[in-house]
Amino acid sequence: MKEQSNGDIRIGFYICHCGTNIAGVINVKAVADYAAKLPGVVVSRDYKYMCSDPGQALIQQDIKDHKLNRVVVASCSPLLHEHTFRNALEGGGLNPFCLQMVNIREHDAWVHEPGEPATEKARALVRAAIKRVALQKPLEKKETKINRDVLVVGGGIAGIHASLTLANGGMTVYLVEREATIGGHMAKFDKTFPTLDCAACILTPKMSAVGENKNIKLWTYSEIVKVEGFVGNYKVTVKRKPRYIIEDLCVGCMKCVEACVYKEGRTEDDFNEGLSKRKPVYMPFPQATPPVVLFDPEACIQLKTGKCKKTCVEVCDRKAIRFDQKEELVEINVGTIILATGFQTFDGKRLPQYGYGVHPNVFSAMQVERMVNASGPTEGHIKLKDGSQPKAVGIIHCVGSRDNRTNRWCSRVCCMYSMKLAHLIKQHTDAEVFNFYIDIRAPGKGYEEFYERLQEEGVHFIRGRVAEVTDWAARKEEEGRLVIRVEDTLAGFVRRIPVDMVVLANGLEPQADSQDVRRMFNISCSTEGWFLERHPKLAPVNTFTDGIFIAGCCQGPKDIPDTVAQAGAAAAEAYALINAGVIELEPNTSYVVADDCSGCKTCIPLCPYTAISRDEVKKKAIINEALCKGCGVCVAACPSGSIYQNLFSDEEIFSEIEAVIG
Amino acid sequence: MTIQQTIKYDAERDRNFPKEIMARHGCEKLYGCIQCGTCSATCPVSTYMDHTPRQLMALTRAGFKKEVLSSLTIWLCASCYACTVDCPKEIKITDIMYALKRRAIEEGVYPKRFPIPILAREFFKMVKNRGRITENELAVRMFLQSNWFAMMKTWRLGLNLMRTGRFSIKPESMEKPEKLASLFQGGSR
Amino acid sequence: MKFTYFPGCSLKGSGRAYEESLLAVCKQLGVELEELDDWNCCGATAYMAVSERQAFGLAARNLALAEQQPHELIAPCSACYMVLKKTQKYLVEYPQIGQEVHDALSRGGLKYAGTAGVRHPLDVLVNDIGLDAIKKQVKMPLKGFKVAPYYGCQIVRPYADFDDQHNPVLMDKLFKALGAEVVKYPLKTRCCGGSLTGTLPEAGLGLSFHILREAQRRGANVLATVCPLCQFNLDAYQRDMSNKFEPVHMPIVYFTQLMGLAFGMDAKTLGLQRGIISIEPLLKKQEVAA
Amino acid sequence: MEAKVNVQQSGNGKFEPRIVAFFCNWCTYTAADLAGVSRMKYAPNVRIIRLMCSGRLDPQFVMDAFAKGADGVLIGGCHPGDCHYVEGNYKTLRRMDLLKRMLKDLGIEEDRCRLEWISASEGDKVKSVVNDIVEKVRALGPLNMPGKFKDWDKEIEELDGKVQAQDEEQAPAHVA
Repeated sequence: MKEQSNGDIRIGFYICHCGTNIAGVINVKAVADYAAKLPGVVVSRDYKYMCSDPGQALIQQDIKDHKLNRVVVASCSPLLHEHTFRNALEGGGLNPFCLQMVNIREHDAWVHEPGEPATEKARALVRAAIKRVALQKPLEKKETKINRDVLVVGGGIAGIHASLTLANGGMTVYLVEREATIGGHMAKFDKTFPTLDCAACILTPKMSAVGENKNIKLWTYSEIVKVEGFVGNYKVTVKRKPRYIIEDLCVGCMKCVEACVYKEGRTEDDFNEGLSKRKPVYMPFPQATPPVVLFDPEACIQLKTGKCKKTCVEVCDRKAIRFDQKEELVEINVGTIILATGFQTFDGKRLPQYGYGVHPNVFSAMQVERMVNASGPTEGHIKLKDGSQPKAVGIIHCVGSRDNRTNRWCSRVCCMYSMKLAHLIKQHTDAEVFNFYIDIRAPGKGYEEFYERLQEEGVHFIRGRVAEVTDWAARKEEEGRLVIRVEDTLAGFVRRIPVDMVVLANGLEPQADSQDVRRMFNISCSTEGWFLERHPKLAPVNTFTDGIFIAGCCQGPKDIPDTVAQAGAAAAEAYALINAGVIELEPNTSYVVADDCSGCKTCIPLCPYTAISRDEVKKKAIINEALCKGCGVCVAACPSGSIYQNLFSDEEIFSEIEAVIG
Repeated sequence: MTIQQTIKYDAERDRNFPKEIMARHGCEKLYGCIQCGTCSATCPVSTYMDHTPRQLMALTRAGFKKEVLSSLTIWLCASCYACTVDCPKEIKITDIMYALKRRAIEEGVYPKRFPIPILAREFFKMVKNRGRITENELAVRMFLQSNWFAMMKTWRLGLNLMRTGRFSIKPESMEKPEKLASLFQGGSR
Repeated sequence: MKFTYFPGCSLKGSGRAYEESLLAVCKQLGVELEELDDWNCCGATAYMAVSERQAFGLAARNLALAEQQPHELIAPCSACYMVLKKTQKYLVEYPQIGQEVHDALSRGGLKYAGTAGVRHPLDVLVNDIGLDAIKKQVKMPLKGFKVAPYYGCQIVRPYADFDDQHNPVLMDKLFKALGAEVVKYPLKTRCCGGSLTGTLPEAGLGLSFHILREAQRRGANVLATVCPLCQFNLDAYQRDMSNKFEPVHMPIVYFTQLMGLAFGMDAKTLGLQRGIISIEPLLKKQEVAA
Repeated sequence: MEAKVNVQQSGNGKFEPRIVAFFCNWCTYTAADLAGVSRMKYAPNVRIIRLMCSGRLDPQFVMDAFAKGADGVLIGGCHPGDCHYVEGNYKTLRRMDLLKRMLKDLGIEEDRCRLEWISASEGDKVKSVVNDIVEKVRALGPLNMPGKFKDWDKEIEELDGKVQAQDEEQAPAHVA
């Protein structure tokens, strides 16, 4: 209050054109002139790009020449450039928190038509900022130490790559995977587009590298159940589900699996997309990491009834089997978190016109991936349900993509993997292969070339979205086969094409539980369920929560190269924080003015971080600024008005309110 | 054989046509069409059309009014709504077809002696006069104006209907069709 | 249970067998139907091609009349059913046309609120009355009946809400309950050609033909419909189809007629003699079985 | 510069409501940024004030805004369960009930003060909510509390005047 009254407040005001982004809508000159007349303002300038070096230099020069002690910048959102200008102030020898930004781009120029109303709004916002900045006090920077350990959630290629990058850099990484093995979707693929190198050959070395790396604590068959704390110091609770095996003892010799009283598997094998059956004790797939078996409590007689010969136990010379194993909760402390929780594929049953689940020879693309895989259920042979080879195969693109009735987005990988499958099917069976597409999207290195190669191989590309897959025959040659009805939009007529096998290029979707996950980690999520990045271009792997990063398909559909690139970026972001050792925090914490505190204890239960306690001797509340996150809930609640928040004090806000209206 | 040139000049385009159509109820999303052809492929009669429904969307959007309104396609649409429920962009193609039919009638460009618009018109008249439809009478009127020869061929059908008592001798009607008058005021749209 | 009954023009004309059987079956199941007094043509598909506002007006007038009754409205003809439902939806979605129609009606002394529930008998009988109650009535199970359940277009899409748009199943369930065998039939919801069969036989006949031949191929000996126009197209033109394509021969009945048969009602009450393709041979089978 | 109490008018003389918005930094303020990035157009009547959490909102802020001449107040926070500070928005919700009652007693229409949950991804919701409150408040017309205060002050002065007058009448009796 005092500070306001004395006249030594010297404000510099700067309004940014942002090219034409702002100047095209708001009369910046008029606003600058207006600001010049406001109390405390000693310089008022407009400039093309305030965030540019010359723009910042301008401020720093004025600080010297005009002895500025407050600065207001009217440009874009503070969430984007507040940091930039705070640094500029600091560089000019001014306390960085004597800055106030006015968001006249996102909140004005970009949302209003050019003209007086937009300019009038800018004046009001500027007025408020200038009135408020006079009240802002220089503040100390606030820092917190960064715990060097990192949590990576999800063991797909993204999680694997991020973990290895950090571990190789000497960090300790906890890699937590929900399934019994790492590898994710990629482990199921046979080849990868467009190079056609074998997925296993490039993935499994990385998987075992994870298994062997001393710096990586690999917890598979485990889930995160609780996350507390904040950047630098997260406390995470992990649930480790029982696999009824001592991991360290099991060597994956598979004797128990052979010895199981079930001679044949009876449970659908989800790793093979339901194309084969597995036993109650099993290893997801030969190169599983860790190479450890697990028991399925739904299927195992011993676990269900407790009445089994337990032939498995007899043969296990490592004595690794424990039917009494219980799930356990483990607590870990980490400084940063990388979410790589991946995606799920669209369920073809949601489009009944394609007959998935009705016609036995309609397959999902993932099923065909398993089929063409030499270690898959059919040893790499493309087979119809009756065991024979298809003579004609139709691959339907965009199943559950680009469709307002299912998923609006383009899943980005389907065109390419469909072409890959087309190539492999042709190679394995020499069948006639038809691709039914709306648009071919091959925007990657070597992708268009791959498309060209497929065309040369004689794969048919028919531009049209398939209307139905049916088993009724209009003509002799259609009898006993599946008929695809589609408009050949380039030829300009409707066609009926009989095939033996239909492959649905199912799109990518957010994981079913993505909403719960993002709640647990306190990050944002698009309405569809993709995790939201801090900035679509400039902060693609950051989230709005410091210290939590995202990588891979949990952020949106993408192919393996992009996923790996993002994983590397996320690792680098985490590494940068760790390497700095400390992170600067907003100094917007709250404090109690002891003289005014009545000791009523209203505030204490309100604080979600238990930062407020009561000095029983002085009978006053005290706030531990190290714990305070600066939400200001206590400030608003304090009956005696004795709690203040830095950068958001009542008088600062009141002055803003008055000026913004006046 | 004679060859003929096909090329469209921009002058043949009616720029307002697409806007006009989209202003009609249910036709708003026309511009959202991605030309995927789902409509043509689900359509049971597209195989008889001169332009497939997809092509008609493209022509309408581009403003080729003459081609669109004189197309048989709009009259062949049997209103089975297969396209409308399957369009990935939720375009109500059936409604667009209706809008185009109405436009064609307004402009008087629909194919002459072509039974379907005649049926529509006769249906319209009969409802106006009696409030209800008498099917066999409607059919007769339609044939008389389109292709009376075709009717000769349907004598057997007529007989069958009489034999099975499905042929209405006395016309079906409301007691007081004039009650509908208020609905017909203010011209047709 | 009581409903207001909207017959529509066809059920008074070529489709009167539908009315006869519907009334008989409902009576048996204790469902009271009271014909909507002074109803008018729903506008069907043809009227919409001439005047939108008047088409909606015609449909809305029936709805307005129905609102005066305390019961839901039952509309057996697919076209009527769809048009009435669509009208309710559009008059809300498009306030402008809603207002125009409202004004037109009030000029005629009617009020429209859009509150009348519009139902299809298939929905009512299977979902409200229920298969158990129906089973109780079955005296002569439909032994030897191999039924192709044909739903056609407008009762499943786009505004119907009581069955799946691509693979409806209510009739399948119903006929199993009546003791008939239901053939797996992929053309359930494919258009029969509608008015095209009359106006453009070259197009319409083809559509109807495929529907019949596929039913025949799949071993059906009778095809059941829910719509008078479907019934007419599939029944009345079999001779022309046989001449034009391949021989097809199959009795086409309304689902209500099959219910009646299973309830042991006699063919005449159900209007079965009105089928151009006779169902007699099949009835014999049933008697033998019973 | 003193707060103007005159009603703000647009070019065409139509009443232009002045609405103060308090948006939480993490969800609603970000959503407003998103609306900008997506170039969604909405009414220019709303002036956004950034708070770290909607839980920081002291009911006084709202009262003050009305007192200073705002015609409406919009408060934006994260959806329940999504609060960046765990549960700040629940606190806001609780305060809101109280606030609403106070406003009612002051004769301020309910539509003038509104709490909305808008997540960071809901730029379109910012647009619709802003446009909606602007229209509702426009319909209600100017609130002009400052004007009302002036009138109340006048009444009170007159009252004081009367009281003094009475005192003076009685005063002489005691003299001498």
